[in-house]
Amino acid sequence: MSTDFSVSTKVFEGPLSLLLDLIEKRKLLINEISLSQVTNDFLEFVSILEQKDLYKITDFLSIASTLILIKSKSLLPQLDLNPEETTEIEDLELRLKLLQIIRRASKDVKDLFGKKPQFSRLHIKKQIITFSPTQQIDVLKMKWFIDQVLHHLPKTEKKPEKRVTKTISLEEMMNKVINRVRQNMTISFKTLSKEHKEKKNVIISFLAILELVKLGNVDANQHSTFEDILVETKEPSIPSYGA
Amino acid sequence: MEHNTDTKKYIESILLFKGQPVSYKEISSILEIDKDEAKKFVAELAQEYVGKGITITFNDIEAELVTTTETAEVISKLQKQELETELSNASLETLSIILYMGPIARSMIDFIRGVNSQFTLRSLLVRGLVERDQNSKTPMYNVTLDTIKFLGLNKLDELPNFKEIKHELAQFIKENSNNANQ
Amino acid sequence: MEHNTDTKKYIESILLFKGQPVSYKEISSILEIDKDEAKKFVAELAQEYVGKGITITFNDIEAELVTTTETAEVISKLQKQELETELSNASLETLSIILYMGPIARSMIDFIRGVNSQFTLRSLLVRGLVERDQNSKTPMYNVTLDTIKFLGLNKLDELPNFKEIKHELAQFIKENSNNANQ
Repeated sequence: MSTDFSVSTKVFEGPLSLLLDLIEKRKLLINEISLSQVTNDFLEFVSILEQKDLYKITDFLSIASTLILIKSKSLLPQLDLNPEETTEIEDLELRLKLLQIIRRASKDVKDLFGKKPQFSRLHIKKQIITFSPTQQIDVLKMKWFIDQVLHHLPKTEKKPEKRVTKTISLEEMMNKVINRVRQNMTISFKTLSKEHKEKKNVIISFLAILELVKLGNVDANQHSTFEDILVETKEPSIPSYGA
Repeated sequence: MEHNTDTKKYIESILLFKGQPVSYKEISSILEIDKDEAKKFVAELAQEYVGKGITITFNDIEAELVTTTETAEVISKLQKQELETELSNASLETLSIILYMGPIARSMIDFIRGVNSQFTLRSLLVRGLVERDQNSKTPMYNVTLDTIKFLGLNKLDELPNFKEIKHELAQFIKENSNNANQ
Repeated sequence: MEHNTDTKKYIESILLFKGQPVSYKEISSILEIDKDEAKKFVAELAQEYVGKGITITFNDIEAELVTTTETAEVISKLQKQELETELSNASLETLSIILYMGPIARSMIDFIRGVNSQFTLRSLLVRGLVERDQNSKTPMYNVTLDTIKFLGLNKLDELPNFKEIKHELAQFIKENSNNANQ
């Protein structure tokens, strides 16, 4: 897994741009399968952002949570998504498809832009200027307009002093799950998720479990839809899941 | 205005005199003709200038008499002020979205880019590449004539596959109209 | 210059771009052709414009792209209209910025407004409401004495909250000038 992106550039361009890069790098089509395949790369990238404490991370986290949903669904086909979540996934695919078309088209824009421009007339015929005011101009009106200007000045974008909420990273979550499993041998997903009020964290913990299932470190059992998921260790000792 | 050729003469004169984009609205009010008629005559005139050193660049709102892209190399040497031709990736992405999808609301631009485009949009506005139509309830963004001039085109649909791309994008949005209208 | 038609294209472009009389000497030096040749091409071009709304006037020294006399009436109507129509909100906003912040460079006006002010400034200049000081390296805009008198002021600092507003805008520019070029 390589994250050979310039972090600052990608942050500036946004999460969808990054996601599209990941998909196109693997020469995949935009669909749920490809999205679930690049989820790990994306999350790894988010964790780099997190380490650098870049304030734009919020944009990336909302996309990350959608990806986690998609991945969860691919790992656990019996997982039922509510209509809101389905829309979220459909939207993500749509956004990526639109962005992909735009990005391809923007190559033409880039190739032409400023290369051989047309020019306007430089000098306008000098005319004798006669002072031509209108009744619209008076001191009060001018004051009103300058107040409007002041009112519409963009607020300086400041790095938020504290993040809206502290989100737990994927890796932290993984290790937590492993520890919990190690302690209890069998824990339920509900117990695990009770610790987190944030839906995002629940999703991350859920994904962590699924990831562990895939790696063969734990077994997850869900007897029927909506029922709790039970997680248990397969091996007596679990290698620490570090970076 | 009795004759079409006369009307066209007047339009040529107006365009030269103004030396900046002139709206069909303004042309129609001066010449007391219909706005659509003004637009039609401009498009016809533009045809007459093909192959000349002077050309007419236009969009749905306005038109301007400008130098042809073919002489750009020579004319740019006469230009004292250096043109700002650099576009950051964010600017290029945003400008392209507006170019192919405009008029478009900021919420839709943000939706496609997945980021807040406020500052990128502001810089495009300041550079005069994009304009905001305040008449509609939601402000809509569109590229300016300056962008078309920068691209060395007479109208946007001279861009490769412009109509097809526009159509493809519109089709995608239509199919997903339940979702995309947020 | 290989082809005559090409040379003519360049001459047309130069004449439009300059928008004022251009000497054959200048044309010949730009295009690296003979002065007499430049003159000959101009005369040929002038022929091509017969019957159009744009025409080329020339004498032994220089040539200029002008509007034809046939449309003079409409152009003077246009000129009059330019001076009599109401100012747009954009123009009034720009004027208020120049009142409080002048002398001020165009780039700063654009930066404060968040949009390009090229054309609004031009409309204020044409009406004698503001003037441009060309002496400084960057052209600076200021209101004219006529405007100050029209407002019934002796000095600009009699404007309401003059110092506070000036300070607030200066502060904004200072704080944001680093990321102004994004």
